[in-house]
Amino acid sequence: MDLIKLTTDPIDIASVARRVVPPECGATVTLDGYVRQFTRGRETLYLEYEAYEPMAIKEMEKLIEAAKQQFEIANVGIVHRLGKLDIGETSVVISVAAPHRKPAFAACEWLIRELKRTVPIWKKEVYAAVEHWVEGEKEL
Amino acid sequence: MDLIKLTTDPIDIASVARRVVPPECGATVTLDGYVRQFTRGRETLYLEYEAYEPMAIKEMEKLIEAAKQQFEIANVGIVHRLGKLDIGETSVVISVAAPHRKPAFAACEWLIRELKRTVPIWKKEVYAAVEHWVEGEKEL
Amino acid sequence: MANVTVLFFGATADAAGSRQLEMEIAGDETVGSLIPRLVAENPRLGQKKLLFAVNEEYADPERFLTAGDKVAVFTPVSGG
Amino acid sequence: MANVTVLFFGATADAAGSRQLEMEIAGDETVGSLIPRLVAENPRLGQKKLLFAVNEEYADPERFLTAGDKVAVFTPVSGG
Repeated sequence: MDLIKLTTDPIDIASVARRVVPPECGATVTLDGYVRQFTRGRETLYLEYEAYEPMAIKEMEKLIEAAKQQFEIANVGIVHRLGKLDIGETSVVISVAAPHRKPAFAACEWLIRELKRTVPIWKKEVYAAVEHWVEGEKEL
Repeated sequence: MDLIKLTTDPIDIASVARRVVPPECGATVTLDGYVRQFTRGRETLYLEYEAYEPMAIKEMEKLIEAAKQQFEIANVGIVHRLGKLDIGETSVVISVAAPHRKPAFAACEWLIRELKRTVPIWKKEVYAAVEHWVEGEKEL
Repeated sequence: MANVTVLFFGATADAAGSRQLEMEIAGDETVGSLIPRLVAENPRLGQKKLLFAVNEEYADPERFLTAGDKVAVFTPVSGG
Repeated sequence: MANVTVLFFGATADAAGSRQLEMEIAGDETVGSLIPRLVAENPRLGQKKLLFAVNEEYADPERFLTAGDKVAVFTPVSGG
């Protein structure tokens, strides 16, 4: 069973990873993205994430559909946190369950790259003295 | 901090994945391997894993060392379950934390492939009527 | 008189000083023809690379608008 | 009189009917020269592809043994 969720609550990565497991599978690959304390030498105090929620849900559904076309995978879970996040807190979890691990790795890597490119969610980085919305992600 | 463990207790994948997170990182990739119910159409009842424990620990240490030489990663956690495992239970978790996600994916995929090749652990598959030790893993 | 709803998020919401507003549209109004009007009122929007969605789907500036459309105006996404 | 300890795991433990035994070694004993003696006592071991470790490190059949060595005899690993 797939899982798509936007939440302001902390994300438990095990609950995402274990939720997508069907009986014919043997491997789940999970990407846990979280708030880095230091980015290019600068210390982040916290992050704020905001989404265009109904469109973000639709775009995540499209990504899962496209991933299932391209890779031999069974189920996908994508949960993205919104609101204020402290250092080290998980912002996104993507879990991909598959009969075999290779397509699970490939699909998970593809999904996070595409999510960063297409899903309407924005991150505001708050440093000690300044804050700014990140407009597009460098590391695609 | 790295983590290497052999255990007969159930593995909580979040406790592995979150344990390896250092402040300069932004992504952890986790492989969760678990007991498939059906393998080549045959129904598995349960699995039993056995290890040459001191050597398995040493081999996992070598793998982590080698992964850190090859990939830009920070910390690695490897926990392997031993004893009897029911369908769906996690047999192995490998978590790789890195400043950036690409090397985390690459290292995690490399580590599970090498673990299956070199770490002295054996799996016995128990079907409805028969059981046999698996001698070498097909899917390397 | 036909109206569309314009939605802002993140940096565009900061630049526009609001998250949502109503705009009257002409018969041949496109997403692209709406933008100079928005920038005139909120010059800071003009300094940003903007992306658009109409009714929760990405849209090009050439997209024609009809009454009741929800037009989202935002900077390149940065989730993950 | 020099002895080594031989360890079996999984399929080799089943084949040998034990997990551990002591064997006397000659002065020029290698891992490889030990195996025919083990197979003679446990013919089922001869049907398996065998790997070896000495003192918890992988070892070739050419590896010479000394008193007190722990020699592990096992089938290709299947963890993960």
